Amino acid sequence: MKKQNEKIFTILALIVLGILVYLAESNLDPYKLRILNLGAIYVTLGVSLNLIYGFTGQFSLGHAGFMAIGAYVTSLLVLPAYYKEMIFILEPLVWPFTVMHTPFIIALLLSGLFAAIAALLIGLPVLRLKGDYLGIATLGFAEIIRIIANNIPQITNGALGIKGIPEFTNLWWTAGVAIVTIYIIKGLIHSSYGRALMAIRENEIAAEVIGVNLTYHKVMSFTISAFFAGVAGGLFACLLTTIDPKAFMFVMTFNILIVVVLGGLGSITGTVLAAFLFNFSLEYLRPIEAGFNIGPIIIPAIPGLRMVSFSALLLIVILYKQNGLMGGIEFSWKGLARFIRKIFPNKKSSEGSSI
Amino acid sequence: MELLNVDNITMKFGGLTAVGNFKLKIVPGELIGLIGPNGAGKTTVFNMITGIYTPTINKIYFQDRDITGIKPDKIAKVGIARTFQNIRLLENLTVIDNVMIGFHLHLKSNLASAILKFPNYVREEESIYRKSMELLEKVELEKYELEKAGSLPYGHQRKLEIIRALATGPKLLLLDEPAAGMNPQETKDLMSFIQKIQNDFELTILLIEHDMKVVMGICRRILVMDYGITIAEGNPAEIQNNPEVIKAYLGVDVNYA
Amino acid sequence: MSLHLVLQNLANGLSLGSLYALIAIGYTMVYGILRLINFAHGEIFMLAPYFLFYGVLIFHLPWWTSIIAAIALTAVTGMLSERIAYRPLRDAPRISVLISAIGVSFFLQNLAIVIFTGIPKSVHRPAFFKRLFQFGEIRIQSTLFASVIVSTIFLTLLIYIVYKTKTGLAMRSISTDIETSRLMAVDVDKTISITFAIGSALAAVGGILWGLRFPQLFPLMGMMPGLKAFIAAVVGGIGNIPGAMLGGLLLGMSEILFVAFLPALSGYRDAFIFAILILILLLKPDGILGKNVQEKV
Amino acid sequence: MRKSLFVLTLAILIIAISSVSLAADVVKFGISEPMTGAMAVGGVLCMQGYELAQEQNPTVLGKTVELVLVDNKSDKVESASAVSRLIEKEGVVAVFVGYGSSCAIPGGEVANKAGIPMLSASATNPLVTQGKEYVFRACFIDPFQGEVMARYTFENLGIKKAALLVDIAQDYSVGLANFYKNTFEKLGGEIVSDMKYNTGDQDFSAQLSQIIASGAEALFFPGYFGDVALIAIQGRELGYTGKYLGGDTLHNPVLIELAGEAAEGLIASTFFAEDAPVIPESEKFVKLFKEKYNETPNAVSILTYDSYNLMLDAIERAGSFDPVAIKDALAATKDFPGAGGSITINENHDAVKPAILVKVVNGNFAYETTVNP
Repeated sequence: MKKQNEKIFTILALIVLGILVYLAESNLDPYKLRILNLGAIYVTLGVSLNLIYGFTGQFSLGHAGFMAIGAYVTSLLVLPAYYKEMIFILEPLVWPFTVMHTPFIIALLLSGLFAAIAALLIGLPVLRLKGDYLGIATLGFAEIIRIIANNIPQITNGALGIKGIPEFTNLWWTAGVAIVTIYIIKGLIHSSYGRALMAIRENEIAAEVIGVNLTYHKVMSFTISAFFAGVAGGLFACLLTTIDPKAFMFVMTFNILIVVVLGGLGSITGTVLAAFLFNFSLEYLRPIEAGFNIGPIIIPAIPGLRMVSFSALLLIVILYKQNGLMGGIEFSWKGLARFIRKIFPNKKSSEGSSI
Repeated sequence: MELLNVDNITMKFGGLTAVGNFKLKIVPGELIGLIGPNGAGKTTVFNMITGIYTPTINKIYFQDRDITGIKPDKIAKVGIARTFQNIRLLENLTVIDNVMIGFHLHLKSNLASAILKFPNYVREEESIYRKSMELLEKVELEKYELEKAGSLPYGHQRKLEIIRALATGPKLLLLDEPAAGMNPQETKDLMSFIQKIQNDFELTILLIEHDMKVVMGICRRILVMDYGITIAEGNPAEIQNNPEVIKAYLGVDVNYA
Repeated sequence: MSLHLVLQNLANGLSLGSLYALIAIGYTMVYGILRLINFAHGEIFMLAPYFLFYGVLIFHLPWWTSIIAAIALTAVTGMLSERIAYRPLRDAPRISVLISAIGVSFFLQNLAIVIFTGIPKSVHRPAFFKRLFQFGEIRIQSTLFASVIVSTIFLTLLIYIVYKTKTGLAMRSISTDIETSRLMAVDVDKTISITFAIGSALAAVGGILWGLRFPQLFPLMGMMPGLKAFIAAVVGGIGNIPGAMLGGLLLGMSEILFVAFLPALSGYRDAFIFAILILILLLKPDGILGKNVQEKV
Repeated sequence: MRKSLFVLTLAILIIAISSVSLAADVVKFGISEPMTGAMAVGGVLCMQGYELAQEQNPTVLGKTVELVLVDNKSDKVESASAVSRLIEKEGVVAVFVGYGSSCAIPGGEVANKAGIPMLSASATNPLVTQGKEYVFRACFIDPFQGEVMARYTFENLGIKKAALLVDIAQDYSVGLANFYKNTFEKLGGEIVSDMKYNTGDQDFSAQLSQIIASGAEALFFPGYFGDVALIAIQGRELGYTGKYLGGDTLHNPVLIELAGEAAEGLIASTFFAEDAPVIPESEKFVKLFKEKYNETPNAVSILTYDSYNLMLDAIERAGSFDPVAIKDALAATKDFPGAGGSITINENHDAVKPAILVKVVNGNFAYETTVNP
């Protein structure tokens, strides 16, 4: 398969995706769209976490914190002025937030930017730490961000959270951001800088001795990862239309981590699959706890059963698929072609030459 | 002017002196051997030169520049490359990636142009790829280009690690027991390979080795360490006849006849 | 601030800290040996007082029988969780084990919700544990004495087990190198099982004392104590048993004193704890009592 | 063994997904309540009221009412999804998010956008109905509740120094404490200590020591009853002798069970008290409730009971299941005879109702007084 052909296929796939998004937006009900949107936001979150953890090998548990920053920045920038006056009932919103207002796209970019700045400030000291220590330190920072959000009602409205955020988020946005994220992070990984990141993951000392500046590359990866987490946070806020600090507990980070590991560390394809699978299964397990009949046996509604089954499913998958669904393998047109040839061996010669 | 001037450095871990008053001056073009029993402090010397450890006392100069306490990546940038006793390849990356990563420190394109694949980056990447393939061809590993580095046989891994060090464009190359685990034929090939790259790349080489055949065969000057201090220095013949060396080292566990 | 308020807060801190210490010891044991952040530790901790509660209330067992049964059951649960969710992943990437631990944590938490419902349950404390000791104006709950005594006993016992018994030797060898231990004919699976049993039993004791100190049970009650205990273990030097104890005491004390001295910032209580954690990690990454292990190059 | 486990899980999944019941002549009421999570007990109490009401009045406009419950896990994200699911997937004609403002607010956003009437039984935060055409509530709001409690503290109890212990992670708690503080200070009282905690905290000794040292005669702690029970116990252990005061979430028999003796004398504002002098509907409700559940009724159940009946009444007044008509009928509600007192919906879509104060006496809530708006 030639490079040129791959490009054509990718463009075709994007067009098909565009048509699918169009069909989904015009035909599906808001409930299904919400699940798809969440799935796409999780793609952005998962792929960005995969960059710092899967590709750079730095165990970061701070994603919920960066999301929170992004969510608040976007909310404050797109919230209509009369809403700002109305909802801040504890303490009035402080200047300049009262007057700031930007279009959605600028708000998203600024969300990413602020999250990235936070990551830069946090990353410089803590990225010296390794392994679990780094994990717990970043988790600590995320929690600190959340606790601060609880304690500064003049900016975040405290526990009351921000309501009435315009519902800008739709599939065009979430899928679009997810694709841009994938494009940029893929571009990064398949570059000299990406090799440096993977070198750090493989062997820090070797990487350093070959001339890879550990601090620069780790912080760069962490910052880019946080940027997209921040953007995802902005999308998240404009999907839910209401946010408060509780939405960004460390359980949120765990969910993203589960997506990344389920998909397979270092596999973007896997993350994409797992992101949707995760959100679908959470939703489609709902009937389990609503009570149902198996023939004559009536199972009463048991609250909590959904999460029990979900965690059991998670355990089963992780026990049987230790390297995740994709096991670190990446989708490629070449791989697809090989796969098709394997399924239809008789068409081998003709397919082989045309693709 | 000497290329490297290790000025009487000492390295202490807690109360233990791993290396004491180590002195070494290397002029360009030399190929020097560093030998001594296990635990003599040879690798610690390498670690200090390459910035992994900072000497407790005194300084190291490279081309008259003080490089003491500088981070390893900066030291690689000024032109010192090394290999490791226990090979440190990027095992899950391909062979070609392992070599190409060596060129990263000289990359001119910025992050944005690398991510967005601007023409200047694509050109640079292509040139890095070509140079890496040339290096691989030198050690006849080009056919393993897309294999995972960790899956290569041991001898190939050693060569790959040396190639990777060369990719950083060093003036001084530190080799830490390159012949470890090789059979006699491989060792022989290695010796000629080391001499070849020294000529081809105009390198200065400092070599730690246990295999006396290698050291005596290719080094003009040899340093012997024991218990962290230099106990002898000289040409192969002098070293072989040095009673101190024989007592400390040669008599103990090595028969190189 | 008046002296008696300072003393009262010191007592409060000691009381909370000694409970953290007990949980942290169990945490650090498991971490020390498997290098696994056992996120399910908090849930194991939560189960014990529930078992106790049901033993006393449903099965009408006497207190002491019930306590022993609860500890035993919790230890078995801990061992089972290891057997089912961690052992098959012995050779898998470490992150898979961590996710597995998160899975076990979610599972136990929600199972508890299904079985015990989300409604908090009160703990009917025996008379002794309701008693208060008054020294002047300072009031101390009897659980403080209980937890200080119990944690000291367990600390001694554990140090004995780890440093003086064959099992302890096996544990220490596994913590250094699991592969080599296998080659040296150490029964790795059995030793890890024992470690989990001991760690879970400690969580159980911690959970029961916690339930007596804060007489209320709910399925999410283990989440924050679990996280705090882990922080305590890290602060003290992970894998280090006296370190965990010290870390726990320190953490409890600083939480209380932070609120006591800066009451206006009481909303930042947990943030302060995380800040301490990060600071200690940056200044002394291996914890207060941890050994500084330099990577061999 | 592992394989069979896998198959079993799969089988359960398939059965669960495929068992969807369908019936004609049914109209669905969607309920999203916290059945799990931090507020789980509230969800259970809510369901008691809905189910009792449905049993009593199972039909409207000739159709049978079916209650469809989706758990929102005490979580606002889940709450939005749950309401969305009820509307889009279940096709409900009305939505009930009875418990917890933090769940009612995002649920209300979704319902309002979809144009489906929503009625919240006991979410007291002002933001629940604010600016939402389709969202109503069957209870009073926090500013009123906070004001009532502050007045009661200052005027009836004659207390000039009060302390606050606020759950900083709960909008309900933060909001109510704020309204209490404003009124109390306006009246001339002093808040001598304003301490914070986080939902799920179990140790309050530091905050309480501080409060005791500040010389507060009353402690207002508007949290969820689980946390409050622990605070009450620890406060008494540390030697606090003043009054305990709180909001409607405390009017819950579980609180007394959890706090035991420490709850004695605690005063809470609420919507209904069994022994309060109210209308005949109350008596009927109390009798029915005791028959069905063998428990003393609580304020939350009575409000969900009322909100179900109010919705039925609105549909009947509207004469159709058209959401716009139902919404208009709800907005026009005047003197609806609810079991927990008559309900009039004001222009903000909030119920205008008196507040009732109850006090824990001998392990039971006893009627203390009524405060009219």
